[in-house]
Amino acid sequence: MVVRKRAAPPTPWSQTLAEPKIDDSAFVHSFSNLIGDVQVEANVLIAPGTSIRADEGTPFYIGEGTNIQDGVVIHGLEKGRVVGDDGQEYSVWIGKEACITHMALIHGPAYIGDDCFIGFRSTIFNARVGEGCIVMMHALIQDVEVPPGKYVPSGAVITNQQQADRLPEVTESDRHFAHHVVEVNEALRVGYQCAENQACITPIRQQLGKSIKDINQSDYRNSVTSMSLSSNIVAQVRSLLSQGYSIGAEYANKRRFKTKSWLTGGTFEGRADQ
Amino acid sequence: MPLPLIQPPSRSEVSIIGEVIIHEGAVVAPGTILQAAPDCRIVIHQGACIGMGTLINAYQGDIEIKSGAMLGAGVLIVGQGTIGQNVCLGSCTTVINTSIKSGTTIEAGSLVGDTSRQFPEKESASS
Amino acid sequence: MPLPLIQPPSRSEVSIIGEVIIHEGAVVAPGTILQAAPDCRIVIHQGACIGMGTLINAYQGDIEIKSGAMLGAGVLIVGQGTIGQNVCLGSCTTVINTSIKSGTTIEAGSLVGDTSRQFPEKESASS
Repeated sequence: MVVRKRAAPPTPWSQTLAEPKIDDSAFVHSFSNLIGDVQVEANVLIAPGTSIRADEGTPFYIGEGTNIQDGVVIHGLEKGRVVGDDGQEYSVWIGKEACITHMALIHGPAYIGDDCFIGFRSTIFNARVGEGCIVMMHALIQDVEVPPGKYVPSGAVITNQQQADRLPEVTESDRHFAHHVVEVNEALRVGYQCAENQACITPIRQQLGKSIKDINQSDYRNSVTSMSLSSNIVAQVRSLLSQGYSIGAEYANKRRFKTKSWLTGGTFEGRADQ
Repeated sequence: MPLPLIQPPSRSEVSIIGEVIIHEGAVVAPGTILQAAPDCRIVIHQGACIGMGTLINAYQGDIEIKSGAMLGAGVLIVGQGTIGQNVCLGSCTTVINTSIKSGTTIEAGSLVGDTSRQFPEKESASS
Repeated sequence: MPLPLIQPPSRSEVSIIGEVIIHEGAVVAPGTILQAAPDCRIVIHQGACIGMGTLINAYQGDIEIKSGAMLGAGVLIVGQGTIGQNVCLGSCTTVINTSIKSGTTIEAGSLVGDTSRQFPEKESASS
């Protein structure tokens, strides 16, 4: 299990190089980005493609057993803090057993209570979401305090306190739905651990090579295969271009291949950025 | 509903976990994450085009992206299903446990296949 | 003939497939996919600005992005057509088989030129 953590880069607003504090039992996927003063408690799962950057607003707290799914972004404004359950000030506080699902954006100052569920692509910014709340997909919660145990349906935009107070209570079926999404992630967690274990991945890779050949389906639209060249040729072409040479191309149309079917593709000028 | 933001990918690589088959002619942009749970597969056919920062997560079944399908930036596909030929999914679309028929166009920021409880006072983005 | 190389700083994360012409003064952000089918072309003129994660797919004709056109992040352009001079396409816009006249501004998340079958329950934002 590779835990990749990095100190925050020195910025005009933070000269300290704080490092994340990660509990040994937490799983942080190596394809995630975790920097600055972030406290990660026991049994937290941080999936690939997440970006947790305490380089502007700090610190962040991620409570025990919480699930941070793929593509989640956690960041904070330089100003503005919330009070966590321990009485300290945080830029982002996420409680115990919470589930932050795919592509959610948690932007501090933000407080997310214990057992909360934040649905796909929802945004929490400058807000407190009380314990046990369920926020569904594509929702926006900003500048409000959502009382504990509320249900925020998909697509909702909650930006004033009256709206937040009128939200319905969470029902058993909502909880069931949320639980299912968490289960999905638990299944994938096995996959992550497998992928980081070489013995486990070899048979899959071999199978993969075989199955690519089985697909012969073609489509009128994009029958151009990618024109990749070997890295050697690319390197040579680049070095020629960088010396100021121009390159001309001539090619034959495959379908109309007969005499005089060669076409001239014009010349390419060398450019430093190519 | 405000459009969700496109996040620049935190990594420029493509992350592949589990049984993922990408046909040679398919294009996959940087920052894409393709992961299949055990006993599930993701198959991306020739000529499919997967936009930047897309996330595909197969669970309890396979996800198939047919030839000529175009997925805009930041698309999220979860569960199982087939994205048909020449389907055009607008950027920031979320597809949950749903198949999309060939030739369909989905507007950017749509939410497809969400079976959670709706609240009366809201405009439904889609279902 | 091994020679010292100048490392390419940009363009490394832009996938270009088929006949794509990018004029010198144009800017193409990372994560972009430019894909032209056989006998089709994509031409990006000087001063055009292509946002992050944009996906352009030319088929059955050419796609031309005229000078000064600005495409936001996550724009999708499919089929054929011309994006005129100084056109401003908001982020996440989808343009299908349509030309946009010079100087036009299109709101973010719009769907332009969709004549295909709609996904049943979707609301269309504009056209």
